Amino acid sequence: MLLFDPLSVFFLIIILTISIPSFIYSFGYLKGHYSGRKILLGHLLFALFVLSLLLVVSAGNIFFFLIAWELMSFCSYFLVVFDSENKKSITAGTIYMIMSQIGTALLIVAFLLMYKYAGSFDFNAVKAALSLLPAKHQDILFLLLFFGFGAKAGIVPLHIWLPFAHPQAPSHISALMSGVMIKTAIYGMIRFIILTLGVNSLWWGELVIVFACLSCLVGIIYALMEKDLKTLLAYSSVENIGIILLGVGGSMMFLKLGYLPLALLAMCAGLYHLINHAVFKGLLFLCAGSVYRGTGTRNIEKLGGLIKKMPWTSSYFLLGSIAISALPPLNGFISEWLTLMVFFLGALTVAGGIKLFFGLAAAALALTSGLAAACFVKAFGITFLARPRSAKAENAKECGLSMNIGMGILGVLVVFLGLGAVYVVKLLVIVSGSALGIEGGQIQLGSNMYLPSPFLPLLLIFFLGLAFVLQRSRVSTNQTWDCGYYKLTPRNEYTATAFSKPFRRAFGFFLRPYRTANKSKDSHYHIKTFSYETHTTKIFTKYLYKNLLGWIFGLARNMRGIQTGSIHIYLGYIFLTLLLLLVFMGRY
Amino acid sequence: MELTIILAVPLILSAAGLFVKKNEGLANLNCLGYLLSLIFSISAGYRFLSAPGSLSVDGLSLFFVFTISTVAFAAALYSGGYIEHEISRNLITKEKARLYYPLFNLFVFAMLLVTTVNNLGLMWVAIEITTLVSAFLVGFHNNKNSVEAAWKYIIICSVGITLALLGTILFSYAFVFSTGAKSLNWTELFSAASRLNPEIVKIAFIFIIIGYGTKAGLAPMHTWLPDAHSQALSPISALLSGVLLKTSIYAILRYGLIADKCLGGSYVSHLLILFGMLSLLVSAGLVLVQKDIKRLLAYSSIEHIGIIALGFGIGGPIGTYGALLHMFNHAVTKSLLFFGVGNIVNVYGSRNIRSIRGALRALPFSGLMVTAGIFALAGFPPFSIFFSEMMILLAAFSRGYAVLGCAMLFFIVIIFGAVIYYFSQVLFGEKPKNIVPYKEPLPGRLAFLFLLVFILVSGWAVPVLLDGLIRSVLILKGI
Amino acid sequence: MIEIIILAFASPLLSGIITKIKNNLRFRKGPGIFQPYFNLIKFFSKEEVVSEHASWIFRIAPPVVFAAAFSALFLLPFGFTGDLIAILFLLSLGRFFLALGGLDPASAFGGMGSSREMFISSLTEPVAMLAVFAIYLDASNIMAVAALFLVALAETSRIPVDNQETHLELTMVHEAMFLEYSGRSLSLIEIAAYIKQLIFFLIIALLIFPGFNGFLFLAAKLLFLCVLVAVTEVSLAKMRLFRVTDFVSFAGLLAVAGIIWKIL
Amino acid sequence: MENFIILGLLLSAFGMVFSKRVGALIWNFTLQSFFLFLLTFIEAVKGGGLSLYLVAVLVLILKVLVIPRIFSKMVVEMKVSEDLGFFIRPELSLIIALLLAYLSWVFSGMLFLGAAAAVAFLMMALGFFIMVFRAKALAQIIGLLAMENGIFLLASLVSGGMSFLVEMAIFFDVFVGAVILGIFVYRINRLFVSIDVSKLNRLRG
Repeated sequence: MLLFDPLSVFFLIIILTISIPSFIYSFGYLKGHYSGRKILLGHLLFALFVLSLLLVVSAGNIFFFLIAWELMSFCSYFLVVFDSENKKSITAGTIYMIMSQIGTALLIVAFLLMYKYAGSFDFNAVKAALSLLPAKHQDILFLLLFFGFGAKAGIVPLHIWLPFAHPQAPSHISALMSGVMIKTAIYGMIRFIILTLGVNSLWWGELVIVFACLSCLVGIIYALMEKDLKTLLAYSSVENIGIILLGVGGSMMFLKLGYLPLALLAMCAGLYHLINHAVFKGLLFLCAGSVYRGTGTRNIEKLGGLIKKMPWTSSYFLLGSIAISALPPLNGFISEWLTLMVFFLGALTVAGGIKLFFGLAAAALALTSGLAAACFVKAFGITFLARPRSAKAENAKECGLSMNIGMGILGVLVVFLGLGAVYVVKLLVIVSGSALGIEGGQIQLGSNMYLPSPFLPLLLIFFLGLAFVLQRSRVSTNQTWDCGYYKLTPRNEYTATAFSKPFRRAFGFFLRPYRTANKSKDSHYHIKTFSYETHTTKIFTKYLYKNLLGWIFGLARNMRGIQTGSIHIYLGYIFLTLLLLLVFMGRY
Repeated sequence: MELTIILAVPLILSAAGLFVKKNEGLANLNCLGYLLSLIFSISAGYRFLSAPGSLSVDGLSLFFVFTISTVAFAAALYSGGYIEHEISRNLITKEKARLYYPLFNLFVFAMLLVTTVNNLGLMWVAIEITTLVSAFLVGFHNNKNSVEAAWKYIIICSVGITLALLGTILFSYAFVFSTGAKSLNWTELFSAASRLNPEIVKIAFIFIIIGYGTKAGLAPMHTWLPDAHSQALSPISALLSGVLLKTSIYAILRYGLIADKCLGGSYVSHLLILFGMLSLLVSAGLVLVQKDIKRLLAYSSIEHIGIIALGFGIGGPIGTYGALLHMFNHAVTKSLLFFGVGNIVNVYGSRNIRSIRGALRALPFSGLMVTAGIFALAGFPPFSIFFSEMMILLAAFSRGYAVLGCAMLFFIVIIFGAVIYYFSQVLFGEKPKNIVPYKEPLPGRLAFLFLLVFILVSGWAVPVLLDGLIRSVLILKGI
Repeated sequence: MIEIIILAFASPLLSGIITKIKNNLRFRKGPGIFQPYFNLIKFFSKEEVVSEHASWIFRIAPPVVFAAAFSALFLLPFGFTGDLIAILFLLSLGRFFLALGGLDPASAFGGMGSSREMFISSLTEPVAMLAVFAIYLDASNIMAVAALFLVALAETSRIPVDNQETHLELTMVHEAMFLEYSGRSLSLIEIAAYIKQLIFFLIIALLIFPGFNGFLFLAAKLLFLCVLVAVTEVSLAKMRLFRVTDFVSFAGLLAVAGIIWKIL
Repeated sequence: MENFIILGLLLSAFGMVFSKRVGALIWNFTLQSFFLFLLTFIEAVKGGGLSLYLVAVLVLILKVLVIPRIFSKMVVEMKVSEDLGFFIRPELSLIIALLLAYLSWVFSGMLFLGAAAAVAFLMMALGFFIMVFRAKALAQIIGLLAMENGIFLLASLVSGGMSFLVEMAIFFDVFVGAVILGIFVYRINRLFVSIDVSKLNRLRG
């Protein structure tokens, strides 16, 4: 029934690592904002959710996996609509549920096909049966599995539920959903595509990488435009899933090409980023939650100056931001560095056009990390620095002890995963070996070669110390320079929208920004208020989903014509059916 | 013995309606009576399993008897509170409410009769009685909408059933044609099935599937169903959706067994698949654009009848097992939903989805039950429908109907989306100020819990009785 | 190691030389080549003024920028491509903090500088990565080196991307970020900028004529680069911010062409 | 003799299609039922036993006497207009009826049956036809009863009638059905001030 190989155990550990701090955090987060019964319900759902997550990654056969998978969607749906009075939550829940079911439907098709070929739901039996399949069938299975899991992972263009659902859930749940739940889809891809199906064609890996790059870029560009702190983090999850998939896709390619050490390294990179993202995104969501609790808003245009009011939260957020922007010496840097190295080393071993493919993938990753840095400069800078932009931010309060403990644990992990990379990689080699179905011990990685220089943190600390010594001097406090303008107010500050303006212009072909101006007039000559807004177009929603939905609803509305209300026509249907059947019966 | 009691109970109860003056008394009597009949249907089932020959009926009949008894018992529990509520809202008068119970009992009696008689002619008669009795229950409120629904119901179903009568006669003609003897007994027809003239049987089965299919709600003969289900009193909607449709499926199955044995091959299954797919298509389209919450559930019944037809059409041990199990699962789940929605509609005084908000606040218990029911209906584990749907899908894929399975999944996902979209708005959100929270009476709550137990259990572990009966049906089908 | 320390001390000189050459090309006299040193000494002796709205981020930003730049410098000369990637990330660490420092004092200019700087750098990063990739495949890839040179222009705030000489707030990019800094903090930031410039020049210098990497050769190559930069600066005009994308795309195309050239 | 009766059945079925007024429809139906009674009676005389006599009497009482009487009374009581409400013109009705006659003929051939069965099928088809193409509620009831007449004829043709019990039960059902439908016609008339069922179109979609 259950399965505990290194891959499962790895995911079990990640789930527990994130869920325990989240659980501690939830006490402070929920208290005082919900009734006692609702809090109890929240804890119960949380426990069920974690249980279902644990079951997903340790399910021992395909059917059991499917049940656990559905249970996971089921529990998380109720957590998304936890603020059940809120209309946004309901919409978010619906979108989430539908997208998740579309994915699951694809998975069910894949699983049933597997059953058809193998006559069993057992992983090993299925594996044996699938290896005999013709390539075309394997390709279909791969596509079904990839997009089926992709809907849950939130790869572009199946990501649309993520920015709705993650922000609407309570923050400790967002941490769990973004940090862990979407990773179970990665687990599924590894378990089903790599381990059970076996990588059959090179284009599978290429497809994964293409979608990964797309997710990276689209995710981070949307995140840059966002001013809701939690939505921003949700989009950033789309980006990070892309980075993880770069590793996984690379691993698939190398596996097919037969470069096992590289496949192992790529998987290591992917899994390393997976655990990193779980930790720092968990941390960031918890911080966002405590900002929300402290101020009552998630709109960063209304925040600012929180660093003075919420010193702990802001420190943790800074830590998370540095990590997620892949800056040394924290953990995000290590995994992105590893991923880049995989592409570099891969390019040396392969021949021809794939070199360019890897090069472009590396460039996409570099662009992503550059944009991520910009995004988190914005997120941190606008939220925590400068002066408060509203009364809410003015009256912010630091969060309580339990929330601080929750964030603290994850903060420590961020640092540890960054500095203790050598040990982590050793463990990951075992896990990756298990993920690729090869013995990790057989393949030796020259471990030092495959990590950034270990002196780097030392160098940084040394020069940091030196700089602090040099910096010591007399300091006096004065006004900010104001070009001679007599008094600066918070309205003079740079805003999030302003910050992202160059990006909006540069990626205008994709974001399609537009502006709306609303006047409200007292009389013909006198304008009372004038509002001017900048928006971006969500092209996947607008051109893909809206059209699809419109098409389906149009069809359904036409079908209403069947039910005309006229009994004569109803009787006519029966008559006609009868006639047609009698006429066409001859074919049998 | 047990069967006699089971059949006698509703008859006695409806006669009791003439003597007992108080509605409460009638309601309580009904509960007791159907508890008795449920117990006897269980004991009959067990007796059949231990000694198949000891009863005059076979496993298929007992399966349906059990299903009907289960839902009827729940409906009886629920009816008391519901009728009281209707009276308190001045929708019906006390005197009229007294009419409800005899009609209810006659309705159940007719359905039980359908599944226990061996004579196909009598079966036809019993099905016609269900129509006639339930037409009054559909038109109970006697307003424009309900009378319209009742008229359509009775006319369309009568036409359907007339065609079924023609089918019945053609079957008997086929029997006469090939054996020279005259009979309408199912057992005799079944044992002579392989000798029947295939040409006649083919035509006869078309009449049967269209005729009884009309009553079963298979598209495109389903047209009466959304009207009748949405206008009927909620416990009756539960009975209509939960079991009445299935009794017609039962009839189709009976003929299907003969036709299958006679024709072999895939004639019967292809017809079933055709109508199953059409039903799915129609319900998927119309569920998306519903405004009336009970109508939405009615269309969902068409969907599930379609799935059941597909299950039987796909066939094989897993498909048939899944279809039968689905029949039971859908019966309990849909009944629970109609009960819950009935309470919601009564409290809000409207069936319009847009005007119902925050039902979880207004009716904490019913709301919770509806929430569970919706996910059960949509085919989520750990609820039972998930398992039966998976069985049918599994059969579809492993028997070479992969495309069919994909199409079925597609429609299921669309309907799921629509159901979640509409019901999340109904259940969540803020409760309107003028709505007074409603506390369900104890028997009403028991009805929910009773059904919920089945919904939760019969997926993970099919109850021994059901399992045994379904297996006996498989043996009957020779698979 | 010692070479690097010497070069670190000499790094302001590069800027001084470039300025001198530029002025000479414009037939002006201009300040001496040691002027950057004088500036640094002056900043060091001054009192530091901090905005009343600033937080501790404002104070720790300069040391982090300084430390990041020096750590990056000490990863040179690269024996291993991984270090080159690490250098790019280290420089980005410095930039991250500098951008935060720009946002901290609640002034519009700082934010503007931060935004623009992050914009330009996020575009140059993939180009740099492509160039490094091409060089990794083959060290003597002239197109990739050219791409890297263009990246270096952008990264060191040179014309046509940015203009070090201007002090008009609306056109500044790099300097707008640390408009609020003064005294020793400012000098740390300036030093970091010199080091960053040195790093880019060194990488390019190591790549052209790779065989000749003795100290004197290196110095000569650096001088050559100074001349090149000066000539570029004098002969071009600063671009609008939104034209920078074209500039960077051109560099990116060069790098891709470099890769394709090597594959063929 | 039988052939003449069957011809009568055929003609009365066509007569129903051509009926423009409710009264004519009821009359034609009565005629049809009467022919059916005659047929059954002849069968009984030829040696069908007591039960067949009983069936014949039942046909006479229910279908020839009681039901048409009830309907005629209803028409008078409800003061509805006599017009049946045509959806398609009589000429087109004729063409369709002829087409259906041909189809019935073919169909009965498919079932190895003769002309009499074809008439039975035609009676059903025309009953159905009336239900589909006539607007009045009463026309639908009569159409339904005409279909059942057809089935009755078919049953007596192909299998010498069904078992007595079943036959009785079916009769009972038909009678109850007609009465219940009659009740609903009253209700419709009260609520909609008309018995035109094409006005029953509030429930749709």
